[in-house]
Amino acid sequence: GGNGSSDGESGSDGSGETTGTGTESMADSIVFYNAGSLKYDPGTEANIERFEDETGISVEVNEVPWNNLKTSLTTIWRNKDATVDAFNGPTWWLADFVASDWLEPLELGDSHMSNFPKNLQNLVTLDGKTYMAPEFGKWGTYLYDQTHFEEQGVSEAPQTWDEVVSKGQQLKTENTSPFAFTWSNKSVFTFKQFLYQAGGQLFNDSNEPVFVDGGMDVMDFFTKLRTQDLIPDGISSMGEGGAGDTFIAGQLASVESWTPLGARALDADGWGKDRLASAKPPKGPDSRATFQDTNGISVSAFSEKKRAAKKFAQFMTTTKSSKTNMKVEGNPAVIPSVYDSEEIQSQYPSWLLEDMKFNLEHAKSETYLAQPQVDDYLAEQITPALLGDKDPQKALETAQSNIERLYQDIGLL
Amino acid sequence: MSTKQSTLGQLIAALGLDTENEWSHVVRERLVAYALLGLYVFVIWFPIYFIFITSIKPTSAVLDIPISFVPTQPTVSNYVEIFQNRPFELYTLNSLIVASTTTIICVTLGTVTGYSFSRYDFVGNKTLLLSIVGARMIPPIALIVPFFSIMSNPPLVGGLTGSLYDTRIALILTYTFFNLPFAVWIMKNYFDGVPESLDEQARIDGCSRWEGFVKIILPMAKPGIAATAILAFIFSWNEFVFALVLTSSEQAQTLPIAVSLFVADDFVDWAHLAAGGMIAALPGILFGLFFQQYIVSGLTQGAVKE
Amino acid sequence: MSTEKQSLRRKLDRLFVPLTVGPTMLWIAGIIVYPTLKLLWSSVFWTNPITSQKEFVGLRNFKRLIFAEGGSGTFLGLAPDFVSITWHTFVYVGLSVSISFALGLGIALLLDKDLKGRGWFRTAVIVPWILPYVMSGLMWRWMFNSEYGAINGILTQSGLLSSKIAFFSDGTLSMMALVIADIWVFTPFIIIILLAGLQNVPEQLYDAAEVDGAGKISRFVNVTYPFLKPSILVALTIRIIFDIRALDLVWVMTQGGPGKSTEVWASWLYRTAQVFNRPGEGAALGVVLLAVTFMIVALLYKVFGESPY
Amino acid sequence: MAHVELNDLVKEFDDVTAVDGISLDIPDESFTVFVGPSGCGKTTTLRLIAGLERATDGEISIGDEVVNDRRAYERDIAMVFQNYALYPHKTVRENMRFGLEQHDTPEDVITERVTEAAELLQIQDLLERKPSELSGGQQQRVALGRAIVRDPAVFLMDEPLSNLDAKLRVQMRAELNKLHEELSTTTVYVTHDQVEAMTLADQIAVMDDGQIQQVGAPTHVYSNPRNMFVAGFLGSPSMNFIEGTLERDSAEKLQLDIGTDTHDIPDEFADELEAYLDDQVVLGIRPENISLNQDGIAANVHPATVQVVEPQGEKTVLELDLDTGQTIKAAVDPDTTVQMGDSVNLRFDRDSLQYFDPQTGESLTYESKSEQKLTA
Amino acid sequence: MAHVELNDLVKEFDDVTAVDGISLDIPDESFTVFVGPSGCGKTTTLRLIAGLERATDGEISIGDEVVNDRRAYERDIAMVFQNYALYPHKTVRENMRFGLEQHDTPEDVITERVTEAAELLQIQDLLERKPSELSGGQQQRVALGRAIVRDPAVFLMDEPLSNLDAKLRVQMRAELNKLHEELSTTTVYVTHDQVEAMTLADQIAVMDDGQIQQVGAPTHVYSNPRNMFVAGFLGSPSMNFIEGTLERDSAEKLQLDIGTDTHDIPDEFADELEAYLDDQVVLGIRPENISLNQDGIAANVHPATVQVVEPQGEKTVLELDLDTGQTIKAAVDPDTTVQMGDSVNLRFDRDSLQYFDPQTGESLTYESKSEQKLTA
Ligand SMILES: Nc1ncnc2c1ncn2[C@@H]1O[C@H](COP(=O)(O)OP(=O)(O)OP(=O)(O)O)[C@@H](O)[C@H]1O
Ligand SMILES: Nc1ncnc2c1ncn2[C@@H]1O[C@H](COP(=O)(O)OP(=O)(O)OP(=O)(O)O)[C@@H](O)[C@H]1O
Ligand SMILES: [Mg+2]
Ligand SMILES: [Mg+2]
Repeated sequence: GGNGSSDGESGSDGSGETTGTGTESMADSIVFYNAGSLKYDPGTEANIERFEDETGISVEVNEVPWNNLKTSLTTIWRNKDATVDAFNGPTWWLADFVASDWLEPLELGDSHMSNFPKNLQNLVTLDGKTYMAPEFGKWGTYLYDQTHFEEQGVSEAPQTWDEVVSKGQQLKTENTSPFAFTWSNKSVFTFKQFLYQAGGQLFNDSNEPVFVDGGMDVMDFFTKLRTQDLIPDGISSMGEGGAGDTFIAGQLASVESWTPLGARALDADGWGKDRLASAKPPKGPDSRATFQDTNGISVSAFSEKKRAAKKFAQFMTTTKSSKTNMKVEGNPAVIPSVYDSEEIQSQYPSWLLEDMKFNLEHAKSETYLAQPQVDDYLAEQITPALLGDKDPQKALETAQSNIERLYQDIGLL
Repeated sequence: MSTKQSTLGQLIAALGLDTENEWSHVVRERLVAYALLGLYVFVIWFPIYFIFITSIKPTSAVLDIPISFVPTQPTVSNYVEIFQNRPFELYTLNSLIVASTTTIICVTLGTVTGYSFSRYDFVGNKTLLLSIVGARMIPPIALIVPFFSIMSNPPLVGGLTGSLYDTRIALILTYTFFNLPFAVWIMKNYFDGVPESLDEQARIDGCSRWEGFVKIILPMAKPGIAATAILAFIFSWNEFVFALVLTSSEQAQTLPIAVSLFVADDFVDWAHLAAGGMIAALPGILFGLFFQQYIVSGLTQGAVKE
Repeated sequence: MSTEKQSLRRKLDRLFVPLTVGPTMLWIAGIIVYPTLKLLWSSVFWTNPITSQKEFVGLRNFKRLIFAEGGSGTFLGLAPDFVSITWHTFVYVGLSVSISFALGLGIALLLDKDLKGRGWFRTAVIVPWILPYVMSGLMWRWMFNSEYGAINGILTQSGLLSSKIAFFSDGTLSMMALVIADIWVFTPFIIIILLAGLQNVPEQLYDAAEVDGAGKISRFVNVTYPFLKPSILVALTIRIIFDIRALDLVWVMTQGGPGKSTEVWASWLYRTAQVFNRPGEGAALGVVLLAVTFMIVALLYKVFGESPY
Repeated sequence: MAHVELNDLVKEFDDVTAVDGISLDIPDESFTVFVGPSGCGKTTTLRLIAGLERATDGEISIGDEVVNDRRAYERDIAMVFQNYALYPHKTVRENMRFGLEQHDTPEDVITERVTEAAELLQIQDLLERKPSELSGGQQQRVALGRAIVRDPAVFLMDEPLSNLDAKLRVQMRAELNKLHEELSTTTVYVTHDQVEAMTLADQIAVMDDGQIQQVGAPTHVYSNPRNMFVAGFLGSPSMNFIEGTLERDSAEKLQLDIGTDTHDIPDEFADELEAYLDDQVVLGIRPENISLNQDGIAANVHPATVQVVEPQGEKTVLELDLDTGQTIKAAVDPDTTVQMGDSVNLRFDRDSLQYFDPQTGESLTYESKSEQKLTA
Repeated sequence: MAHVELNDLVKEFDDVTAVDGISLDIPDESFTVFVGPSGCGKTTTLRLIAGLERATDGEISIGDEVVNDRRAYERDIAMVFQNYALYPHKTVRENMRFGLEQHDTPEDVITERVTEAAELLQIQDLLERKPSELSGGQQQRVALGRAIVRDPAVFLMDEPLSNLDAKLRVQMRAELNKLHEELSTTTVYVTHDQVEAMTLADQIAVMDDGQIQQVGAPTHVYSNPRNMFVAGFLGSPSMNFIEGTLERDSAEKLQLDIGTDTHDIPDEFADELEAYLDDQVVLGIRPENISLNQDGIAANVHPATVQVVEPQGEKTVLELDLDTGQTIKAAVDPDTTVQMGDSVNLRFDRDSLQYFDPQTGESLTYESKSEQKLTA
């Protein structure tokens, strides 16, 4: 839909505007907090331009470094401040924000929401209300260096965890490690992805942490990788940039990275369509699920321009916007139909699109309360465990009991 | 050959290294000093150099191994790309205004107050001084929320409407709060070293406290003032967390924010980051070079050395 | 001069102390009274991060942070986090302050010499401090990069090392990287403060000491040091206060990682108060930090506090 | 122009009483010199007058106004500090100009006065230098110059010539004298140089231990000291004191028994000394009032042996052992031919004798001598 | 113990030549005194010997070793600075101990020497004070004490007594003399006090403008100056110079035509002066060598009018106008009765006459007088 004039009477936002109700007149500008620089978000940038053109509402973009966006928002909202109208952030922030009453339900309507796959719809819906419009996807894609594979006589990407181990032996050379993970410096993300593949989850429906059993499968897998030297040294510190850099430097045979690494690799010296290849994530004991790290747009409960902000959230997540975003930036669309469109098909190799779409539909995630601290409790135990410095079972149990206590503390259990 | 020697000779003379006119131990000490300083400067400038050559490497060459420490195909493309998208002049201007205003306020108040603390034994002198120093021991991060709330609510005074959020004034106020106590304290300690007999002479010459302070003591306190000014300036210049929380647009954001924007979430584009970093560093470096004579003379002049 | 003017001058003179001290005290009162109270006040409340409800809890926040909840088998019953983070802070602050102080003192003494071109040296030496900390942190992250960093480059390409070091995957090495970056950034501060202080040393006393038979070291101890003491006090105090609560470098370079091996008080406080959204415990940490800083400063005062006269 | 009055002035530092109840009238246009041993409180007194120290007790008035609570800059004084206190960052010229600028003196007057003073002090060539580039005496002259360019109510000068050579000092002394004659500014001056004190002063105040021992015209104080302290302090080498018992000789005249020798008391003092008959009395005689009687033994001479011959240029000082065992000094003509070991006879100038009570140190002849002078 | 040799020593500051080619032998165990006008380079010379300044040119040896490149602390000297340079943060005691500690003196020796010196300098009660709590003279004594506790190869003292009162100064002078007799440490001493110079010195070096004008035993230099500068510099009031034309009188004897009056040249100088017949010659006569001839006009007297009578205690200085118009000074007995305006006849002591070439300032009678002394 390109016709933005349907409710476009651009009423000036009067000074006596009151908050809270949906009957206010439409503001002619909003403040949007973007995680990081738009320079690195050309897709979002393009969509914002379209929004301004089509609605006449100007968007003041405030670029906040990713690491600090949550702090900024928390500070602002703890003061019940109207500084920010809308922001863009990951789904896993939602639970805390909603619990604190800092977000406004979006009321996007079923027709809009039904564009997204079911798992994603669930993720952004709490207590039956939608709090975030999914904008673009982030999840792991299994990328590999085809040339290296061929040189080592491996013709096909590993399909299962076991194959990762067995083929890993073949792929290993003096300068090259067989396997690395994108989420590696966020060991929690890595852990979650493999936990889902192993069929586990962090919390059950009554907020009880229940990851020890599934977690042990993950730990076993990792211990194998580590003891057999199939992952590089210092894995715990290799951020996405690091893993990506190493991959492009030819020192990794395969990597699970979020998709832009593909685009980067295609541009890099000595790389090309022949060398780069992708595959679906290796199947764990349960599934090939990858970790869902989707970004979306939410509206502040303290905004004084909620109508315009909600309109913005909706506009930025339409099929068209999603397509634009993917076209301009290579961000994976969160709407399956986009992958089938001709423009996209002509731009990206079909094997890549196929894997992306697969991931979109099979990705898993959870939203849970006190996320940063839960993740912290997890990280502090599993990082040494992953590095082999701590007994995995004990680490997981400690983490679980710490989290249990945290939840009791804040009254969830 | 002969000209070479004579230029070398000139250099040696200019550096005060000729044994003809100088004590041999002085020359020896100078040589050692030059060597040590040279080494130190080399070492501390190496990272800056490395960032610089990273910034003029083509994006792809950044990840070449072995690492080249001399750029083979220098390019300005990283800079061009960055500059096209960034209002660096605004960030720089904001930084300059915020840092210099803070500096002026802190140095002015810090100097006069420090002087009084040093010279006059008024009631509560010690207690007040201690509380000033103590005040600055509170870790600012613990105060982000209260500060935000002060700045985002309309000010109590002045009948102004509208909040100070996202204005340079908010930053200036915050930074003076942080810097002033130190300014007072540094200056107090500095004035302690300026002989009181000069105050007395000024008084005999017909100066009131104010005049004696301004005309005699201030010129002698230049090194201390310079040090304080640099401290206040650089602190404000570099402050990040409060700038982040208290500003949201180019009308008040400062260079540290600009730099941090180069850090994308999920991967670091080192070439562009390096270029951005260099640009962010440039005002500082230029500032340093431009003011070097003032910094240096400020730090040495007026010296009370007899 | 008219008598009117004279009496004004007189009045102004009598008001010298109030006029010079008053405004500053008022100005500063804003950060003594209000924030201190705010900090103390907040530290005895507990805010549910989910419901944002406040609850008065007395000293519970302190107890939780400092003493292990179970208290089983930990050192003195202290919380393991408290012990390890305190140790990290101690290592981080202790190493970087002492090394940068020694370095800064040395350089300041060199720069105080009558050298041609010392102006340029001074500027060159100050520059690291002028760069935004964020930029410096990133720069050092790049320097220590496990693949493309200059340090690994130099070490491997010169043949000193056969394989590269992943600095940020090892707690000790990460701490070392932080300390190096911190020294790099803050040594200029020491240099500047000490350089200014050195200007107050009367030249003639060096003469007297030399005649008394004092060599270099003795001249430093007996002439330079007494006059430098106030500046040393300033330099060390400010440096320690800044470092104990310095967040920028740690946050940019390691975020306290890997694991929590470089977590220091500052990042702990930030994490607790801002990331975990637990202002009460953050404030309690702030109070602890305040107390510790105060103790350190009191100690410094004791050691260096006397002025030369 | 102003007269200065000190009333029971006291200044205590922690546990030292530097000035211990001084009362003194310093008349308008007078030139008052303070002398006294090192540490007796001269500088402190000057600083009290200047307003640089707060009096612990007592009152200071300048020109009829009590100024205890006036600030130094309101007292309109110029001062030369004992340790110069030059502004290290200003040139000599700027040092000298500064006080004038402070008093809104017109530019041309400033230039003129500075030039004049510089010439007078022979520092014209040094005007652009910084104090650190000057010799000790040059610095002292700048300090002096800084004061004399001013036109204050009172000059305070603390040993302003102590670092100058004799010749320059004589010149400067003359210049200060001239200056004082021209301007008649009330001046309070501290010096340890007796010649300076004698030649410059209208009145001289001898201090000891925070107190004033005697005030008066210089020659009067010199020739008629009130007590042994003053007598001994003024004059170099200082007055000889010879203790003895007062008795009557065969002719019933008073004489002092000084061991193996006796000394006849001049008749004019007989009345005052009468009361001390059979008591201890101290005879005081200045070295320059002792001469060598080379004509053989006569009346009223004292035999002695030369111990040390110290030629000092314009005079020669002899250290002599009286036959009674006491050691005294005599200042004699430089072309004297006496040598160590010579036996000589000493003649005491009978007009210059002084007698003191050894217990109190008070002069026994002060009153009568003062009268004598008056009638003479 | 060491002798010190200065060879063509030059010291230039930017555009000032403070020391301009000094050669001097300072024998072991000698007491050498530098005198000279303010700014003539005395302090600089001392600092060169101490090693605090680097010689621009020339050589310094201490005890046969060239020390130009030796640092001050390697030279084993003790120095009293003109401006004291006390350590403000150390107490008096610590100030005095410091130099000894630097030389690894045993604790008991340190204690003993400091106690002794403090007593000698009368600062026992001040040992625990900081310099800022001392009077000027007290500070100076501490500075002196800091040096004398040491046992160095050479003592350098820069006006160490300038801020002391006459009495204390005489005592200190005596103490220094005794000290030097006991220890025989080579001492170089700067003073502007002539009495100090005359009484302390084995040899005296008169400096002017960075150069040494004359070196010799004090009495010799005083009574037999090499040139007009030295003659005029030593002595206070300084030597009178009377210029005239040398001619023959009726008896064919040499006489000086000084305007309306004449002066007969003593016979012993006839030979030297012969060459200056009909030329200008300057007659030098010290004030103390002029006496009042009160017995009426006789030969070789000069009529004059008293202009100023300046009593200075131990002597009285007269300023007189000769009938020829020249002004001269005479130092006479303090009990003189002459008054301003009196006409008097002056008698010049014929043994003390000096004659100078007015162009070069050189003494014309230096050689013959030196011989005379030798033979006498
Ligand atoms: N650091 C300096 N820079 C330039 N000129 C100097 C410096 N030190 C001394 N002088 C000059 O050198 C000359 C000699 O100085 P010096 O201190 O030796 O004199 P002095 O004989 O000790 O004089 P006084 O008796 O006044 O102390 C003086 O004219 C002085 O101004
Ligand atoms: N700030 C001070 N604190 C303590 N005692 C002091 C202080 N200033 C001076 N005194 C003491 O007071 C006494 C008088 O000092 P003052 O300076 O007036 O002496 P002075 O007569 O000027 O001596 P001099 O001739 O040595 O300069 C001395 O004993 C001195 O030690
Ligand atoms: Mg004094
Ligand atoms: Mg001198």
